[in-house]
Amino acid sequence: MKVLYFAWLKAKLQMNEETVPWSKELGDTDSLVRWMKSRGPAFAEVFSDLEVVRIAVNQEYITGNVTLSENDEVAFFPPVTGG
Amino acid sequence: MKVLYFAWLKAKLQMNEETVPWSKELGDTDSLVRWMKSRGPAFAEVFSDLEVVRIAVNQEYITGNVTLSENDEVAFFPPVTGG
Amino acid sequence: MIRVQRDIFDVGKEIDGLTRGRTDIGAIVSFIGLVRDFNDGAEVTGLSLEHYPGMTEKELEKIEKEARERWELQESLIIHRHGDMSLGEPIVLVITASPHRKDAFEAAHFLMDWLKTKAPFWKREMNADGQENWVKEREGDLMAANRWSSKTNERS
Amino acid sequence: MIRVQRDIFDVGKEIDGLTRGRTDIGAIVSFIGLVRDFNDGAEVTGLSLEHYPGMTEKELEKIEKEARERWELQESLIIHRHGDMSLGEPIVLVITASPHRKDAFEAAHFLMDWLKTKAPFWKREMNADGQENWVKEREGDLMAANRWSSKTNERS
Repeated sequence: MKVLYFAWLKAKLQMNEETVPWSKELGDTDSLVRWMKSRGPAFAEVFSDLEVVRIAVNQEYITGNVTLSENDEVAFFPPVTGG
Repeated sequence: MKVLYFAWLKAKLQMNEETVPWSKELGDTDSLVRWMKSRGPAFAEVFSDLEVVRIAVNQEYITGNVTLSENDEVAFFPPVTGG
Repeated sequence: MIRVQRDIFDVGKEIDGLTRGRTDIGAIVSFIGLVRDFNDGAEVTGLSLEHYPGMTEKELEKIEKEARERWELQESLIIHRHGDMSLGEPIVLVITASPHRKDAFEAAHFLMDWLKTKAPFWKREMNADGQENWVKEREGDLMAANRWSSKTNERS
Repeated sequence: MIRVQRDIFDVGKEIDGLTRGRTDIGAIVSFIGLVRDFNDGAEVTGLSLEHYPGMTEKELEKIEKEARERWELQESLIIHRHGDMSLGEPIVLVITASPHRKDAFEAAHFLMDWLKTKAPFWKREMNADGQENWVKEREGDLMAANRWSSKTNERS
């Protein structure tokens, strides 16, 4: 799976994109977020308050838990502030 | 008094401006309108339906009866349609 | 600022003139009203606008003043043309500039709605038969103007 | 039509490109959002806008489609810039063209309100101390967007 980070999430994680191998254990967005939190202090901090993290799967906003598959693009970013 | 006509009132009366000598008998807008109606068929027609005639005295809209004096500018015109 | 003129105006130039070099403006709204080829279902071939010189300027100034009292505006401009106009030509321009988009949007909408029912302009349309008709007052315009008649800037 | 670009745009040129040669348009509304020198009481010296290429375009297209379903629009355009911007520079442009001014005004206001809460752009402000801050979501923007959430085009 392709995972993208934007804005302050990208800055804090010092990473804008990575590939996360799909597995049954990372088969939905809830599992992916749980795994993210376990990856170290920066990740734990970024994903500590999910109120300020938006999730898009294949460039569509999602809410709730969504099933993921091998070729999905998952993006994590803060509430948008354009315009 | 200077009297002005605009839009279809001007076209029907074939006149855009005239001077009407002030007199006690034409001392307010109601009297002036009554006198206008008596001036002939074109005037009678133009002032027959006061719902579609707006009046301004010294370039301010008026409603109801307003006292007139020698140097006033009175204008008669239809509802506005600019913009 | 208000202007009554025969000449066509250039929106880009007017916006630029009003706001160039400023860094405190967050939102600019412009409205352009144009000569349409149809009105009330009839084909229109041209338009002529008569107005009441003197009173026109006074009314536009009053409307602008009202908008600047009701909304937080840094700049505002109303340009209204008179005389003969061809299809597709601009008739009226309203520009509002504010720190906030809501103020800029609402003030511009208000300016147009009030101008439509208060500024002494009269449209004469030429139609395809070569006839000329004075445009009639619209019920919808009166309703649109009355929407703003309360003194708050919140819509009901 | 939507465009996401680094370059500055020219409002006059964009309006002209959208409407030139047409005689069926009665009303054109444009909105320009600019880089302001103050935000939340702090002095701002510059702005950088990040976005999500691909998703940005999709979201803008959805928002435009929604506007065109809700209001009678003949043309619409959204241009949003990304990258570094100086004070006073334009960030976003929305243009709507309609036979009716109400549709043009409301659709443009709607486009801006929805874009603000849905299009994946993020602002980073540079302030006078040389610090950079990611701009925070505004409660007011959420409320403005929610105003349009019912499927009718009448406001409550």
